Amino acid sequence: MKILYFAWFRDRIGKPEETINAADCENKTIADLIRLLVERGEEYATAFEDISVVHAALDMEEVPLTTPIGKARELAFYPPFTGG
Amino acid sequence: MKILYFAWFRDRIGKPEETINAADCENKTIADLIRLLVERGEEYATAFEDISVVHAALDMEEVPLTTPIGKARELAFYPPFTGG
Amino acid sequence: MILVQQSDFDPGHELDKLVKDRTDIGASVSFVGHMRARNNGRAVETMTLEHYPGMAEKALARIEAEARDRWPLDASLIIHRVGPLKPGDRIVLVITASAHRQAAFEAAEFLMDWLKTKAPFWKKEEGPDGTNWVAAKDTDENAAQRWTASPKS
Amino acid sequence: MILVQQSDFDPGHELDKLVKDRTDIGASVSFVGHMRARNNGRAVETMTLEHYPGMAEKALARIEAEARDRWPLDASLIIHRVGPLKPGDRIVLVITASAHRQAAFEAAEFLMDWLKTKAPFWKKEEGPDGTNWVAAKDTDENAAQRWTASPKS
Repeated sequence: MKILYFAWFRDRIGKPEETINAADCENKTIADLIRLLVERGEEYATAFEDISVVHAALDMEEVPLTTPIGKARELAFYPPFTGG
Repeated sequence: MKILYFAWFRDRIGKPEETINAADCENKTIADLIRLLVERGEEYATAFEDISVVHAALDMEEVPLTTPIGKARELAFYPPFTGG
Repeated sequence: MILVQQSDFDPGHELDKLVKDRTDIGASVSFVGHMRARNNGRAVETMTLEHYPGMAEKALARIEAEARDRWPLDASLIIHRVGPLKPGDRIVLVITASAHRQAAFEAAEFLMDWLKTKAPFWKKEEGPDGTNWVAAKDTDENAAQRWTASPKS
Repeated sequence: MILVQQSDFDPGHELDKLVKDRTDIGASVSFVGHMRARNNGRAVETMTLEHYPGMAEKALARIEAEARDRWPLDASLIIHRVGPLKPGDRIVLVITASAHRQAAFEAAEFLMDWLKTKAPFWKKEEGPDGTNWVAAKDTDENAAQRWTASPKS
Protein backbone atom coordinates (compact mmCIF):
# COMPACT_ATOMS: atom_id res chain seq x y z
CA MET A 1 0.00 0.00 0.00
CA LYS A 2 1.17 3.51 -0.82
CA ILE A 3 1.28 6.12 1.93
CA LEU A 4 1.30 9.78 0.85
CA TYR A 5 2.40 12.68 3.05
CA PHE A 6 1.27 16.24 2.31
CA ALA A 7 2.27 19.71 3.53
CA TRP A 8 4.20 19.60 6.81
CA PHE A 9 3.77 15.83 7.08
CA ARG A 10 6.07 15.55 4.07
CA ASP A 11 8.48 18.15 5.50
CA ARG A 12 8.70 16.43 8.89
CA ILE A 13 8.84 12.84 7.65
CA GLY A 14 11.22 13.87 4.86
CA LYS A 15 9.55 12.11 1.95
CA PRO A 16 6.40 12.57 -0.12
CA GLU A 17 5.43 8.91 -0.11
CA GLU A 18 6.47 5.41 0.76
CA THR A 19 5.22 1.90 0.19
CA ILE A 20 4.26 -0.26 3.10
CA ASN A 21 3.71 -4.00 3.18
CA ALA A 22 0.00 -4.69 2.85
CA ALA A 23 0.37 -7.40 5.49
CA ASP A 24 1.41 -4.70 8.00
CA CYS A 25 -2.02 -3.11 7.54
CA GLU A 26 -4.13 -6.22 7.71
CA ASN A 27 -6.94 -5.87 10.20
CA LYS A 28 -5.56 -2.53 11.30
CA THR A 29 -7.21 0.88 11.58
CA ILE A 30 -5.43 4.03 10.46
CA ALA A 31 -4.80 4.86 14.13
CA ASP A 32 -3.15 1.44 14.60
CA LEU A 33 -0.87 2.14 11.65
CA ILE A 34 0.04 5.57 13.06
CA ARG A 35 1.20 3.86 16.26
CA LEU A 36 3.41 1.56 14.19
CA LEU A 37 4.85 4.47 12.20
CA VAL A 38 5.60 6.51 15.32
CA GLU A 39 7.82 3.68 16.56
CA ARG A 40 9.94 4.01 13.44
CA GLY A 41 11.64 7.19 14.53
CA GLU A 42 11.67 10.78 15.67
CA GLU A 43 10.51 12.20 12.32
CA TYR A 44 7.29 10.18 12.45
CA ALA A 45 6.79 10.92 16.15
CA THR A 46 7.03 14.63 15.42
CA ALA A 47 4.67 14.45 12.45
CA PHE A 48 1.96 12.63 14.39
CA GLU A 49 2.58 14.46 17.67
CA ASP A 50 -0.69 16.41 17.71
CA ILE A 51 -3.28 13.90 16.60
CA SER A 52 -5.99 16.59 16.51
CA VAL A 53 -4.51 17.98 13.28
CA VAL A 54 -3.89 14.62 11.62
CA HIS A 55 -6.29 13.97 8.76
CA ALA A 56 -6.33 10.89 6.56
CA ALA A 57 -7.84 9.78 3.27
CA LEU A 58 -8.23 6.20 2.05
CA ASP A 59 -8.21 6.03 -1.75
CA MET A 60 -8.83 9.80 -1.92
CA GLU A 61 -11.79 9.76 0.46
CA GLU A 62 -11.36 11.50 3.82
CA VAL A 63 -12.15 9.12 6.69
CA PRO A 64 -11.86 9.12 10.51
CA LEU A 65 -8.62 7.69 11.94
CA THR A 66 -10.66 4.87 13.46
CA THR A 67 -11.39 3.51 9.97
CA PRO A 68 -10.01 0.03 9.15
CA ILE A 69 -7.51 0.23 6.29
CA GLY A 70 -8.90 -2.91 4.65
CA LYS A 71 -7.87 -3.30 1.03
CA ALA A 72 -7.17 0.38 0.32
CA ARG A 73 -4.41 1.00 -2.21
CA GLU A 74 -3.57 4.51 -1.08
CA LEU A 75 -3.52 6.17 2.33
CA ALA A 76 -2.77 9.89 2.67
CA PHE A 77 -1.88 11.93 5.75
CA TYR A 78 -2.29 15.70 5.78
CA PRO A 79 -3.11 18.68 8.03
CA PRO A 80 -6.43 20.61 7.79
CA PHE A 81 -7.05 22.11 4.36
CA THR A 82 -6.07 25.74 3.77
CA GLY A 83 -6.85 26.32 0.11
CA GLY A 84 -9.08 28.91 -1.49
CA MET B 1 -40.27 75.58 -10.83
CA LYS B 2 -39.54 72.65 -13.11
CA ILE B 3 -41.58 69.47 -12.78
CA LEU B 4 -40.05 66.26 -14.21
CA TYR B 5 -42.00 63.11 -15.04
CA PHE B 6 -40.25 59.75 -15.28
CA ALA B 7 -41.22 56.30 -16.59
CA TRP B 8 -45.00 55.86 -16.92
CA PHE B 9 -45.64 59.31 -15.43
CA ARG B 10 -44.10 60.73 -18.59
CA ASP B 11 -46.02 58.30 -20.80
CA ARG B 12 -49.35 59.09 -19.16
CA ILE B 13 -48.94 62.84 -18.86
CA GLY B 14 -47.43 62.99 -22.33
CA LYS B 15 -44.39 65.14 -21.57
CA PRO B 16 -41.07 64.73 -19.79
CA GLU B 17 -41.24 68.05 -17.97
CA GLU B 18 -43.05 71.32 -17.60
CA THR B 19 -42.55 74.60 -15.82
CA ILE B 20 -44.99 75.73 -13.23
CA ASN B 21 -45.41 79.17 -11.74
CA ALA B 22 -43.53 79.28 -8.43
CA ALA B 23 -46.45 81.24 -6.99
CA ASP B 24 -48.69 78.20 -7.57
CA CYS B 25 -46.46 76.25 -5.18
CA GLU B 26 -46.12 78.81 -2.45
CA ASN B 27 -46.99 77.36 0.92
CA LYS B 28 -48.05 74.11 -0.73
CA THR B 29 -47.00 70.54 -0.06
CA ILE B 30 -46.32 68.14 -2.92
CA ALA B 31 -49.68 66.48 -2.19
CA ASP B 32 -51.40 69.88 -2.54
CA LEU B 33 -49.74 70.36 -5.94
CA ILE B 34 -50.82 66.88 -7.06
CA ARG B 35 -54.46 67.89 -6.30
CA LEU B 36 -54.02 70.96 -8.48
CA LEU B 37 -52.45 68.97 -11.32
CA VAL B 38 -55.18 66.33 -11.25
CA GLU B 39 -57.76 69.06 -11.93
CA ARG B 40 -55.94 69.92 -15.16
CA GLY B 41 -57.14 66.89 -17.04
CA GLU B 42 -57.58 63.18 -17.53
CA GLU B 43 -53.87 62.50 -18.24
CA TYR B 44 -52.87 63.86 -14.84
CA ALA B 45 -55.75 62.13 -13.09
CA THR B 46 -54.61 58.80 -14.56
CA ALA B 47 -50.98 59.38 -13.67
CA PHE B 48 -51.74 60.16 -10.04
CA GLU B 49 -54.60 57.66 -9.71
CA ASP B 50 -52.82 55.26 -7.36
CA ILE B 51 -51.08 57.52 -4.88
CA SER B 52 -49.33 54.51 -3.27
CA VAL B 53 -46.94 54.28 -6.23
CA VAL B 54 -46.31 58.02 -6.56
CA HIS B 55 -42.82 58.99 -5.46
CA ALA B 56 -41.38 62.48 -5.51
CA ALA B 57 -37.99 64.15 -5.24
CA LEU B 58 -37.33 67.80 -4.45
CA ASP B 59 -34.05 68.97 -5.96
CA MET B 60 -33.02 65.32 -6.48
CA GLU B 61 -33.73 64.25 -2.92
CA GLU B 62 -36.60 61.79 -2.38
CA VAL B 63 -39.15 63.16 0.10
CA PRO B 64 -42.61 62.22 1.40
CA LEU B 65 -45.58 63.74 -0.48
CA THR B 66 -46.45 65.70 2.66
CA THR B 67 -43.27 67.78 2.24
CA PRO B 68 -43.74 71.52 1.61
CA ILE B 69 -42.34 72.50 -1.79
CA GLY B 70 -40.75 75.65 -0.41
CA LYS B 71 -38.13 77.16 -2.69
CA ALA B 72 -37.23 73.95 -4.55
CA ARG B 73 -36.20 74.49 -8.15
CA GLU B 74 -36.99 70.98 -9.36
CA LEU B 75 -39.74 68.53 -8.45
CA ALA B 76 -39.76 65.03 -9.94
CA PHE B 77 -42.53 62.43 -9.99
CA TYR B 78 -41.76 58.78 -10.63
CA PRO B 79 -42.84 55.22 -9.77
CA PRO B 80 -40.83 52.90 -7.47
CA PHE B 81 -37.30 52.26 -8.74
CA THR B 82 -36.65 49.12 -10.79
CA GLY B 83 -32.99 49.41 -11.77
CA GLY B 84 -30.14 47.01 -11.15
CA MET C 1 -16.24 54.91 -8.20
CA ILE C 2 -19.63 55.07 -9.88
CA LEU C 3 -20.51 55.37 -13.56
CA VAL C 4 -23.82 55.72 -15.40
CA GLN C 5 -23.32 55.06 -19.09
CA GLN C 6 -24.99 53.89 -22.29
CA SER C 7 -21.98 51.87 -23.42
CA ASP C 8 -21.13 48.32 -22.42
CA PHE C 9 -18.42 47.53 -19.86
CA ASP C 10 -15.81 44.78 -19.56
CA PRO C 11 -16.05 43.16 -16.11
CA GLY C 12 -12.60 41.56 -16.25
CA HIS C 13 -10.93 44.77 -17.39
CA GLU C 14 -12.66 46.78 -14.66
CA LEU C 15 -11.53 44.28 -12.03
CA ASP C 16 -7.95 44.41 -13.33
CA LYS C 17 -7.92 48.22 -13.08
CA LEU C 18 -9.33 48.09 -9.57
CA VAL C 19 -6.84 45.60 -8.10
CA LYS C 20 -3.78 46.55 -10.17
CA ASP C 21 -0.64 46.99 -8.05
CA ARG C 22 -2.64 46.30 -4.88
CA THR C 23 -1.22 43.63 -2.59
CA ASP C 24 -3.56 44.27 0.34
CA ILE C 25 -6.64 42.88 -1.44
CA GLY C 26 -7.36 39.23 -0.67
CA ALA C 27 -10.85 38.92 -2.15
CA SER C 28 -12.91 40.51 -4.88
CA VAL C 29 -16.53 39.93 -5.78
CA SER C 30 -17.85 41.02 -9.17
CA PHE C 31 -21.59 40.98 -9.73
CA VAL C 32 -22.97 41.36 -13.25
CA GLY C 33 -26.67 41.77 -14.02
CA HIS C 34 -27.50 40.28 -17.42
CA MET C 35 -30.63 40.87 -19.48
CA ARG C 36 -32.88 37.84 -19.79
CA ALA C 37 -35.04 37.05 -22.82
CA ARG C 38 -37.98 36.25 -20.54
CA ASN C 39 -39.22 37.98 -17.41
CA ASN C 40 -42.28 36.92 -15.41
CA GLY C 41 -43.25 34.56 -18.21
CA ARG C 42 -43.19 37.25 -20.94
CA ALA C 43 -40.78 37.36 -23.86
CA VAL C 44 -38.71 40.54 -23.89
CA GLU C 45 -37.00 41.79 -27.04
CA THR C 46 -35.78 45.17 -25.81
CA MET C 47 -35.38 46.47 -22.31
CA THR C 48 -34.83 50.21 -21.93
CA LEU C 49 -33.22 51.58 -18.78
CA GLU C 50 -34.34 55.08 -17.95
CA HIS C 51 -32.73 57.14 -15.23
CA TYR C 52 -32.98 60.53 -13.57
CA PRO C 53 -29.70 62.19 -14.62
CA GLY C 54 -27.99 63.84 -11.70
CA MET C 55 -30.06 62.15 -9.03
CA ALA C 56 -28.99 58.66 -10.24
CA GLU C 57 -25.28 59.46 -9.89
CA LYS C 58 -25.91 61.09 -6.52
CA ALA C 59 -27.86 58.06 -5.28
CA LEU C 60 -25.20 55.57 -6.44
CA ALA C 61 -22.40 57.61 -4.86
CA ARG C 62 -24.32 57.69 -1.59
CA ILE C 63 -24.94 53.93 -1.68
CA GLU C 64 -21.26 53.26 -2.41
CA ALA C 65 -20.21 55.55 0.46
CA GLU C 66 -22.60 53.71 2.77
CA ALA C 67 -21.02 50.37 1.81
CA ARG C 68 -17.51 51.70 2.42
CA ASP C 69 -18.69 52.96 5.78
CA ARG C 70 -20.10 49.58 6.77
CA TRP C 71 -17.35 47.27 5.49
CA PRO C 72 -13.55 47.55 5.27
CA LEU C 73 -13.41 47.81 1.48
CA ASP C 74 -10.15 48.47 -0.32
CA ALA C 75 -11.88 49.23 -3.62
CA SER C 76 -15.37 49.37 -5.09
CA LEU C 77 -17.06 50.14 -8.38
CA ILE C 78 -20.61 50.51 -9.62
CA ILE C 79 -21.40 50.81 -13.34
CA HIS C 80 -25.06 51.08 -14.36
CA ARG C 81 -26.01 51.16 -18.01
CA VAL C 82 -28.92 53.16 -19.40
CA GLY C 83 -30.70 53.11 -22.75
CA PRO C 84 -31.97 50.19 -24.85
CA LEU C 85 -30.57 46.71 -24.19
CA LYS C 86 -31.02 43.32 -25.83
CA PRO C 87 -31.24 39.84 -24.26
CA GLY C 88 -27.81 38.72 -23.04
CA ASP C 89 -26.55 42.30 -22.65
CA ARG C 90 -24.85 43.35 -19.44
CA ILE C 91 -26.92 45.80 -17.35
CA VAL C 92 -25.01 46.53 -14.17
CA LEU C 93 -21.61 45.80 -12.63
CA VAL C 94 -20.73 45.92 -8.95
CA ILE C 95 -17.21 45.11 -7.76
CA THR C 96 -16.09 45.03 -4.14
CA ALA C 97 -12.60 44.20 -2.89
CA SER C 98 -11.36 43.65 0.63
CA ALA C 99 -8.69 41.83 2.62
CA HIS C 100 -11.14 39.02 3.36
CA ARG C 101 -14.02 37.46 1.48
CA GLN C 102 -16.86 38.02 3.94
CA ALA C 103 -16.69 41.82 3.64
CA ALA C 104 -16.46 41.62 -0.16
CA PHE C 105 -19.47 39.28 -0.45
CA GLU C 106 -21.65 41.18 2.00
CA ALA C 107 -20.84 44.60 0.53
CA ALA C 108 -21.58 43.39 -3.01
CA GLU C 109 -24.95 42.01 -1.95
CA PHE C 110 -25.70 45.21 -0.08
CA LEU C 111 -24.82 47.37 -3.08
CA MET C 112 -27.07 45.34 -5.37
CA ASP C 113 -29.97 45.35 -2.89
CA TRP C 114 -29.75 49.06 -2.31
CA LEU C 115 -29.17 50.15 -5.87
CA LYS C 116 -32.26 48.20 -6.94
CA THR C 117 -34.45 50.01 -4.42
CA LYS C 118 -32.76 53.36 -3.76
CA ALA C 119 -31.45 54.65 -7.11
CA PRO C 120 -33.66 56.30 -9.76
CA PHE C 121 -33.62 53.80 -12.62
CA TRP C 122 -36.67 52.32 -14.34
CA LYS C 123 -36.95 49.39 -16.72
CA LYS C 124 -39.31 49.30 -19.68
CA GLU C 125 -39.78 45.99 -21.47
CA GLU C 126 -40.88 45.62 -25.08
CA GLY C 127 -41.82 42.32 -26.65
CA PRO C 128 -44.45 40.56 -28.74
CA ASP C 129 -47.00 41.15 -25.95
CA GLY C 130 -46.45 44.92 -26.06
CA THR C 131 -44.69 47.41 -23.84
CA ASN C 132 -44.73 47.58 -20.07
CA TRP C 133 -42.91 49.25 -17.26
CA VAL C 134 -41.44 46.70 -14.87
CA ALA C 135 -43.11 46.76 -11.44
CA ALA C 136 -41.03 46.92 -8.28
CA LYS C 137 -40.70 43.58 -6.52
CA ASP C 138 -41.49 42.96 -2.86
CA THR C 139 -38.55 40.54 -2.77
CA ASP C 140 -36.20 43.40 -3.69
CA GLU C 141 -37.73 45.62 -1.03
CA ASN C 142 -37.34 42.86 1.57
CA ALA C 143 -33.75 42.22 0.49
CA ALA C 144 -32.96 45.93 0.95
CA GLN C 145 -34.64 46.02 4.36
CA ARG C 146 -32.27 43.47 5.88
CA TRP C 147 -29.43 46.02 5.68
CA THR C 148 -31.14 48.83 7.55
CA ALA C 149 -29.56 47.69 10.80
CA SER C 150 -25.80 47.44 11.20
CA PRO C 151 -23.95 44.86 9.06
CA LYS C 152 -23.69 41.22 10.01
CA SER C 153 -20.59 40.79 12.17
CA MET D 1 -16.73 22.88 -14.53
CA ILE D 2 -13.66 22.61 -12.30
CA LEU D 3 -9.99 23.16 -13.11
CA VAL D 4 -6.83 22.78 -11.05
CA GLN D 5 -3.93 24.45 -12.83
CA GLN D 6 -0.55 26.15 -12.38
CA SER D 7 -1.29 28.86 -14.92
CA ASP D 8 -3.13 32.10 -14.32
CA PHE D 9 -6.74 32.61 -15.43
CA ASP D 10 -8.65 35.58 -16.88
CA PRO D 11 -11.83 36.16 -14.81
CA GLY D 12 -13.54 38.29 -17.47
CA HIS D 13 -12.80 35.82 -20.25
CA GLU D 14 -14.05 32.91 -18.13
CA LEU D 15 -17.29 34.77 -17.39
CA ASP D 16 -17.76 35.56 -21.08
CA LYS D 17 -17.36 31.90 -22.02
CA LEU D 18 -19.82 30.86 -19.32
CA VAL D 19 -22.66 33.23 -20.24
CA LYS D 20 -22.08 33.38 -24.02
CA ASP D 21 -25.32 32.91 -26.00
CA ARG D 22 -27.28 32.40 -22.78
CA THR D 23 -30.37 34.58 -22.36
CA ASP D 24 -31.75 32.81 -19.28
CA ILE D 25 -29.01 34.11 -16.98
CA GLY D 26 -29.94 37.25 -15.06
CA ALA D 27 -27.12 37.37 -12.54
CA SER D 28 -23.52 36.23 -12.27
CA VAL D 29 -21.16 36.42 -9.31
CA SER D 30 -17.42 36.07 -9.85
CA PHE D 31 -15.23 35.64 -6.80
CA VAL D 32 -11.46 35.99 -7.13
CA GLY D 33 -9.04 35.20 -4.32
CA HIS D 34 -5.92 37.39 -4.58
CA MET D 35 -2.60 36.85 -2.85
CA ARG D 36 -1.79 39.45 -0.21
CA ALA D 37 1.72 40.64 0.67
CA ARG D 38 0.95 40.33 4.37
CA ASN D 39 -0.95 37.64 6.27
CA ASN D 40 -1.46 37.61 10.05
CA GLY D 41 1.05 40.42 10.38
CA ARG D 42 3.83 38.62 8.49
CA ALA D 43 5.30 39.70 5.17
CA VAL D 44 4.90 37.02 2.50
CA GLU D 45 7.09 36.94 -0.62
CA THR D 46 6.01 33.61 -2.07
CA MET D 47 2.98 31.49 -1.35
CA THR D 48 3.02 27.94 -2.63
CA LEU D 49 -0.23 26.07 -3.12
CA GLU D 50 0.13 22.34 -2.73
CA HIS D 51 -2.65 19.91 -3.56
CA TYR D 52 -3.43 16.22 -3.57
CA PRO D 53 -3.74 15.45 -7.29
CA GLY D 54 -6.80 13.39 -8.04
CA MET D 55 -8.47 13.97 -4.69
CA ALA D 56 -8.47 17.77 -5.21
CA GLU D 57 -10.33 17.51 -8.52
CA LYS D 58 -12.73 14.97 -7.02
CA ALA D 59 -13.44 17.22 -4.02
CA LEU D 60 -14.03 20.32 -6.16
CA ALA D 61 -16.36 18.41 -8.50
CA ARG D 62 -18.33 17.17 -5.52
CA ILE D 63 -18.59 20.66 -4.01
CA GLU D 64 -19.75 22.09 -7.34
CA ALA D 65 -22.35 19.32 -7.69
CA GLU D 66 -23.58 20.07 -4.17
CA ALA D 67 -24.02 23.76 -5.06
CA ARG D 68 -25.95 22.91 -8.23
CA ASP D 69 -28.13 20.62 -6.16
CA ARG D 70 -28.92 23.34 -3.63
CA TRP D 71 -29.42 26.34 -5.95
CA PRO D 72 -30.92 26.73 -9.43
CA LEU D 73 -27.63 27.53 -11.17
CA ASP D 74 -27.45 27.92 -14.93
CA ALA D 75 -23.65 27.79 -14.96
CA SER D 76 -20.74 27.47 -12.55
CA LEU D 77 -16.98 27.33 -12.63
CA ILE D 78 -14.19 26.72 -10.11
CA ILE D 79 -10.53 27.29 -11.03
CA HIS D 80 -7.93 26.70 -8.32
CA ARG D 81 -4.29 27.44 -8.99
CA VAL D 82 -1.40 25.42 -7.54
CA GLY D 83 2.34 26.08 -7.35
CA PRO D 84 4.27 29.19 -6.34
CA LEU D 85 2.47 32.56 -6.35
CA LYS D 86 3.57 36.16 -5.75
CA PRO D 87 1.70 39.00 -3.99
CA GLY D 88 -1.11 40.30 -6.21
CA ASP D 89 -1.44 36.99 -8.08
CA ARG D 90 -4.86 35.42 -8.53
CA ILE D 91 -5.32 32.21 -6.51
CA VAL D 92 -8.86 30.99 -7.08
CA LEU D 93 -11.89 31.83 -9.24
CA VAL D 94 -15.49 30.89 -8.53
CA ILE D 95 -18.27 31.92 -10.90
CA THR D 96 -21.96 31.22 -10.39
CA ALA D 97 -24.78 32.25 -12.71
CA SER D 98 -28.52 32.04 -12.20
CA ALA D 99 -31.78 33.68 -13.25
CA HIS D 100 -31.77 35.77 -10.05
CA ARG D 101 -29.07 37.27 -7.90
CA GLN D 102 -29.81 35.60 -4.57
CA ALA D 103 -29.01 32.11 -5.84
CA ALA D 104 -25.83 33.34 -7.54
CA PHE D 105 -24.59 35.14 -4.41
CA GLU D 106 -25.41 32.32 -2.00
CA ALA D 107 -23.94 29.61 -4.21
CA ALA D 108 -20.70 31.58 -4.70
CA GLU D 109 -20.31 32.06 -0.94
CA PHE D 110 -21.09 28.39 -0.37
CA LEU D 111 -18.51 27.28 -2.95
CA MET D 112 -15.80 29.44 -1.36
CA ASP D 113 -16.65 28.31 2.17
CA TRP D 114 -16.64 24.65 1.23
CA LEU D 115 -13.61 24.67 -1.01
CA LYS D 116 -11.59 26.28 1.77
CA THR D 117 -12.49 23.54 4.24
CA LYS D 118 -13.28 20.46 2.14
CA ALA D 119 -10.75 20.34 -0.71
CA PRO D 120 -7.14 19.11 -0.30
CA PHE D 121 -5.09 22.27 -0.83
CA TRP D 122 -2.43 23.64 1.52
CA LYS D 123 -0.70 26.99 1.56
CA LYS D 124 2.95 27.49 2.44
CA GLU D 125 4.19 31.03 2.98
CA GLU D 126 7.78 32.15 2.56
CA GLY D 127 9.02 35.56 3.64
CA PRO D 128 11.78 37.36 5.54
CA ASP D 129 10.60 35.63 8.75
CA GLY D 130 11.06 32.18 7.24
CA THR D 131 8.72 29.51 5.94
CA ASN D 132 5.48 28.34 7.46
CA TRP D 133 2.46 26.30 6.57
CA VAL D 134 -0.71 28.34 6.95
CA ALA D 135 -2.93 27.12 9.79
CA ALA D 136 -6.62 26.45 9.21
CA LYS D 137 -8.87 29.20 10.52
CA ASP D 138 -11.80 28.70 12.86
CA THR D 139 -13.64 31.44 10.97
CA ASP D 140 -13.42 29.35 7.79
CA GLU D 141 -14.68 26.30 9.62
CA ASN D 142 -17.58 28.28 11.07
CA ALA D 143 -18.39 29.75 7.66
CA ALA D 144 -18.53 26.26 6.19
CA GLN D 145 -20.74 24.98 9.02
CA ARG D 146 -23.57 27.36 8.25
CA TRP D 147 -24.27 25.48 5.01
CA THR D 148 -24.65 22.03 6.50
CA ALA D 149 -28.42 22.52 6.75
CA SER D 150 -30.52 23.28 3.68
CA PRO D 151 -29.90 26.58 1.88
CA LYS D 152 -31.49 29.84 2.99
CA SER D 153 -34.85 30.17 1.26
